[in-house]
Amino acid sequence: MTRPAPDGPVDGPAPDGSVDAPVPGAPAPDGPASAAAAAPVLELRGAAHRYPHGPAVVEGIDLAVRPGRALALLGRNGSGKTTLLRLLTGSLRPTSGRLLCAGEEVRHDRRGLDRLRRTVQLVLQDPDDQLFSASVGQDVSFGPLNLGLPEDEVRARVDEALAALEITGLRDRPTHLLSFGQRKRAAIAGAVAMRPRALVLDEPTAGLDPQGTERLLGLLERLRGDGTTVVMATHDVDLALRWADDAALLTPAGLRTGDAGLLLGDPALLEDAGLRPTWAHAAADVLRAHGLLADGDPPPRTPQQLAHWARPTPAVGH
Amino acid sequence: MTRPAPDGPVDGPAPDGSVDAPVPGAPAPDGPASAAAAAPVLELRGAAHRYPHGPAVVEGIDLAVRPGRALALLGRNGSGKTTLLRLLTGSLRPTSGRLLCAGEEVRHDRRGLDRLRRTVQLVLQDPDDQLFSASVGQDVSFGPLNLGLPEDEVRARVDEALAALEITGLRDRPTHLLSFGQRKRAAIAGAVAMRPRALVLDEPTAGLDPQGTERLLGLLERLRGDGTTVVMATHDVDLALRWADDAALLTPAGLRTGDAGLLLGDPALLEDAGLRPTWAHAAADVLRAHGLLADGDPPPRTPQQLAHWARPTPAVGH
Amino acid sequence: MHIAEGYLPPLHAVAWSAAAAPFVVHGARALTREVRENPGSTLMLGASGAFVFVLSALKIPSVTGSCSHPTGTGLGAVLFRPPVMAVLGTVTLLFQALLLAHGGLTTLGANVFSMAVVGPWAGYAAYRAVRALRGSLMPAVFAAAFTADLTTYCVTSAQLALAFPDPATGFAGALAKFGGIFAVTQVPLAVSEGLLTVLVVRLLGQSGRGELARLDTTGREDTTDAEGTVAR
Amino acid sequence: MLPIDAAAHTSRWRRRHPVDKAVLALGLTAAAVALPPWPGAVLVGAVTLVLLLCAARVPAGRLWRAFRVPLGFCVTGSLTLLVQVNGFSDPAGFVGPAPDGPLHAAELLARTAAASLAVLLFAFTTPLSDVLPRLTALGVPPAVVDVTALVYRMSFLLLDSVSTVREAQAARLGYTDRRAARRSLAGLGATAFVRAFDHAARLQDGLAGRGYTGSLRVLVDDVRICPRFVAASLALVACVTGTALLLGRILP
Ligand SMILES: Nc1ncnc2c1ncn2[C@@H]1O[C@H](COP(=O)(O)OP(=O)(O)OP(=O)(O)O)[C@@H](O)[C@H]1O
Ligand SMILES: Nc1ncnc2c1ncn2[C@@H]1O[C@H](COP(=O)(O)OP(=O)(O)OP(=O)(O)O)[C@@H](O)[C@H]1O
Ligand SMILES: [Mg+2]
Ligand SMILES: [Mg+2]
Repeated sequence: MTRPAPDGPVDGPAPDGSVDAPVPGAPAPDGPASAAAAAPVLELRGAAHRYPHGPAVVEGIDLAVRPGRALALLGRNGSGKTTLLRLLTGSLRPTSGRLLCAGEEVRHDRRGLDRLRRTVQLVLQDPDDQLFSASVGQDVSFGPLNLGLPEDEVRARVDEALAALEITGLRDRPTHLLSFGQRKRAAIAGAVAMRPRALVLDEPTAGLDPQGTERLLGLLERLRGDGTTVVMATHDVDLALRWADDAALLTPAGLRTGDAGLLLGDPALLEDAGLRPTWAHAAADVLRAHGLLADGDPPPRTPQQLAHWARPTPAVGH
Repeated sequence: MTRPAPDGPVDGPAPDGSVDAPVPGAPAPDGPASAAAAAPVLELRGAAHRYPHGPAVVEGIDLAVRPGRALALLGRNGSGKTTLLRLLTGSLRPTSGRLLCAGEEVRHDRRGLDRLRRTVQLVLQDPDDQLFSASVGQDVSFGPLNLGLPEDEVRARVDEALAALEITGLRDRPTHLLSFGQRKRAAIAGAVAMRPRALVLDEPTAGLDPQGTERLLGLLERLRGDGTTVVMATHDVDLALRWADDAALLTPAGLRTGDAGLLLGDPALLEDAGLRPTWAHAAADVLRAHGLLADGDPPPRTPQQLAHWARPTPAVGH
Repeated sequence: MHIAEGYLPPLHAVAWSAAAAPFVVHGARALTREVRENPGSTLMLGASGAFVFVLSALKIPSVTGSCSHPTGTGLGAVLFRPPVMAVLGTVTLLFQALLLAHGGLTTLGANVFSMAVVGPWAGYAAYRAVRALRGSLMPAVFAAAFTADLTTYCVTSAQLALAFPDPATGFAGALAKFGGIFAVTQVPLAVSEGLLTVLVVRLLGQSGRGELARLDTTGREDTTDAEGTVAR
Repeated sequence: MLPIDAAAHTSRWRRRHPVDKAVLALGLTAAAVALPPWPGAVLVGAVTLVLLLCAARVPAGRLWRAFRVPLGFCVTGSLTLLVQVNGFSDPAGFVGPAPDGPLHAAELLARTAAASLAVLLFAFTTPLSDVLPRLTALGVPPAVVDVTALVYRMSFLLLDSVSTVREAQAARLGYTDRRAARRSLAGLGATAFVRAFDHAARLQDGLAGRGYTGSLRVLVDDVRICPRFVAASLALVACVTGTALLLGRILP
C-alpha cells in the first residue's frame, strides 16, 4: 500500500469557510438523537493498533459514536477501516489507548467483552463469515441462545429480527441457497437479534445492486428509528453523504471526524483519504453558482433529487 | 430475488427522442475502433442458459462485442451478469443458442475452447478464485505455459503483463500477503499474459477505493489503446456511463443493448434493470434546462467535470 | 502431540521413515492415478489438504478444561480414504514443521507413521466396523475420530519408549511412563474430538449440500460420489 | 499471517536457490542429530544461531517467538528422562529419579534445540512457494507437487476465513460457555469444510479459462544454485563435525 504524503495540514478550518453555516445533511436538533443519552455509545481514546510483526495500522484515534447519530467511516483500501471497526466492537484489543462503552472503560477480559457485545454488534463485509448454521432461522438464533435467554424469548427475537430485515420467508432456507443480498440481510438479522444499542457494519452495500442498496438503507433507517445507533464503513462517498450525520475519514495524517456534510465537501481532505469528490457537492456548487440553491441549503442527495432542478419551475430545497 | 414485472415494452425508441442526436460518450468514428476488423470479437446469438435443476437464468440473448469498443454489462443482483460473461468466454456452454468468435462458431470441445481462450480471457470478481499459486510471478506464468510457449517467451509475457498492471515489484511476493487491490491486479495480469483480443472483467472495481478504481480504469484504458477490447460487468451506473461506449442491460424483459449514453439516460429502463439514474444525466438535464449545456453535448462524466460549471465562466463542453 | 525436531536418535529417525515410506508412496500412487483419471480432482485434493491442515490448527477445549489441537485424521480418513490421507497427512506435517515449527524434519517419518498412517487406518477401520455392525453414521464417525486420535498417541508413546527405554524397566517401563503422561491428556482430547467431529458431520448433513455423499459411498468400493472426486 | 512464512518471504537470502539453503541448514540439522550432544549439538547450535542472526539477519525477537514453541516441547520432552519407572514391587517406590537423568535430559535438550534451530534456519530463509514447484526434481510425482502447492495457497485463505468466522462467533457470544463453544466450533469445522470445497470449485472455473487441463505447472525463478555457497556450506558442516569430534576427545 503506497500512501501519498499528506499535502499540508488538514486540521485547519474547512476551506469553503462554511463552518458557521447551518449544517447541510444534519438532522434537525429535535430528531431522534436528542432523546438518547448524551454519553457516546462507544468511544475510542488515543487508540492505536498494530498487528503482530507489522507497523501500526491506526494510531492516536479519538472517535466517539454518539447515540442516535449515523456515522460513516471512510478511507482508502488498507487504511484501517476494518481494523477500526474491530477495535470499536472489541474484536481487537488496542495496543494502546482505551475503549469506552457508554462512558465506562471496557476491560478486554471475558466479562468486559461479554458486556460490550450485548451493546454493540459488528456485521462483517462478507456475509459468509457470519452464516455458519444450516438454516437462516438457526443462524439468527445463535446469538440469543448464547445470551442464555429462554426459548420463547429466543423465538421472539428471531421473529423480530427476521421481520426487521424483511426475510421472514427465508427462515427455513439453507443459507447457501440464498442470493448475495439475502445472505447479507440474514447476517444483519443475526446481529440485530442481539438487540444491540449500536450496529456496526463493514461495507454493507459492497456487491449490492443500486436497488438493493436503497432497500438496505431503508432498513437501516428503520433500525435507527427504533433507537439503534448505526456506524458503517464505506467507499461510496455519495452514499456516505446522503446517509450519514457524522463522518470519520482515515487520512495519512490521522483520523478526521466531524459533520458529514462539511468533511465530505472538502476536496483536499477527500483527496488525502483516497476518495473522490461527491457528485452531490459538485452539483450543489453549480446550483449555488447559478443562484439555484440558497447558500445554507443542503445539496441534492440523489440523482433523483438533482433532477428536480431540471423541471420548468426549479424546486429549491426539495 | 424478487423482480418487478416489466412495466411495458422496452424495445421502442429511447423515450428522450434523441436517437438521431450525436451520441454523447461515443468515441469519434476515427477512434482506435475503426482500425480493427468489423466482425464482432465475440457474439452470442439466441443464447440461453439454465443451471442444472433451475429455471433458465438468461434466455434469447443476442450480444455482440465489437472490436475496440468498451462494453459495460449491467443488471441487478442475480440477473445473470456473471452467467452471461461465462457464456461469452466459453466457461459455460449455452443450453441453446450459439457463441461466435471473430465470426466463426465456437465448438465447446477441447480444441474449440483452446482457440477461444487465446482470444478472450475472463477475470473473475474475486481474485482469490484465480490465484492458485503462492507467488505472483509463478501465477502469471501459468496461462502462457499452457499455451505451450517456450520458456523465454513465457518470461517475456510475464514481464510484460506485470509491467502493464504496474506490479513488477510484486513478482516474488506471495499472493496471500497482498492487499485486495494488488491481488486484483495480479489476477488481471494472469489474463493479460495470455494476450487476449478481448478481456472480460466481472465487477473489477467492486471493493476498490475510488482512487484504486481510477487507477484500474487508467490501466484498462491503456490496454484498450493497445488494441484489447474490454467488457465489464458493474453495478456502478455512473462508472459505466463514463467508461463504456456500449452498454448491455439485463432486464426482466430481456437484454437491451445499445449506446451507453442513450441506454443509461433512460430512467424507465434503468428502473427495470434494478439500477438508479446516473448523476451525470441528472446534472446534464439541469445544465441543459438552464442553457448551460448544448443539447448535443455529452454530460459531465465525473464530479470534477461537473464542478467546471460552478466556475465564474462556465466551460461549456469541458 | 508431535515428536519434536531432533528428539529421536538417528537410527530411529531413519527406521521410522523407512516404515512410513511405503504407505506414503502407495498413497502418492493412488493420488496420481486419481488425478490422471479425473483432472478436476487436483483442486478437490488441494481443498481436502487445506481442510486437514486448518483443522489441525484449530484450538479445541478438552474435557479437562485445557486446550489442544485435534488431529483431524479420523474425519479425514473417512472422507478421503486412508491412502490419500497418508499423503495429505504428510503434507500437513511438513507444513507444520516448516511453517509452525511443530514437529520436525528428522522426526517427520515417525510422525507420519503415527499420524498419517496408523491413525487414519485405525480410524477408518473403526468406522467400517461400526457401519458393518449396522451402527448408524454418528456413532461410526465418533468411533473413527476417537480411535484415530487415540491410536496416534499410543503409537507415539511406543515410538518414544523405543527410543528412550527406561533405565530400570526398559521398554515396558518407558511405555508406561509416556503412555501414562499422554493418557491423562489425550483420552479426554480424543473424546472431545470425537464429539466435535459428530457435530461437524451433523451440521454438514443438515445443510444438505451433498458433501456427505462422500460418507455414504464409503460403504461401496470404487463408486464415485456426487462430486466425482477424492474417495477411492 | 504465519510469522515464519512472512519472514521467509522477506528474508535476506530469499534470492538464493533453495538447494543452497537446504545444504547448509539440513547439513547442520543432520550434524546436530548425529554428533554426540556434547560438544557436537552445542557447537552446531551456536554456529546456527550466529548464521541466523548475523548472516541471514533474522530479527532476534521473531526468532525467539518462533523458537520457543519447539523449545517448550524439547523441555517437557527432556523432563521425562529425569524419572525412571521402578515397577510396583520396588521398595524405592513406583517411580524414582533416574540415574544420570539430568545428564541425559540435558543432552537431549541440546540435541533437540540445536536441530530445531537448524531447521528454523531453512524455514526462516526459504518460503515454501520457492521449494514446492522444485520438488519434482527430487522425484516427487507432479500430481503430488500440484496438490501440495494448492494446499499451501488454500490453507492461508482458509486460515483467514476461519479466524474471521471465529471472531464473528465470539461477537455473538459464541465462546462464553462450554456448550456455546462446542456449537461454535462445530460450525467452524463445517464452515471450513464447505469453504474449502467451494473455493476449489470456483478456482477450477477460474483456471479453466487460463487453459487448465490437470497440470498446474508454473515457471519458477531462474535463480541458480551457487556452487560456492554450497561448497562453503559443506565445508562449514565438515568443519563443525571435525571440531566437535576433536573437542569430544580433548574435553572431559
Ligand atoms: N490480520 C492481519 N495481520 C496483519 N496485518 C493486517 C491484518 N489485517 C489487516 N492487516 C493490515 O492492516 C492494514 C489495514 O487493514 P484493514 O483491513 O483495516 O483496511 P481497510 O481500510 O478495511 O481496507 P479495505 O478498504 O480494503 O477493506 C492493511 O495494510 C492490512 O494489510
Ligand atoms: N452454479 C450455479 N448453480 C445454480 N444456480 C446458479 C449458479 N450460479 C448462479 N446461479 C443462479 O443464477 C442466477 C444468476 O446468477 P449470476 O451470478 O449470473 O448473477 P449476477 O448478475 O452475476 O449477480 P451479482 O450481481 O450478484 O453478481 C442467480 O439466480 C443465481 O442464484
Ligand atoms: Mg475493510
Ligand atoms: Mg456476478
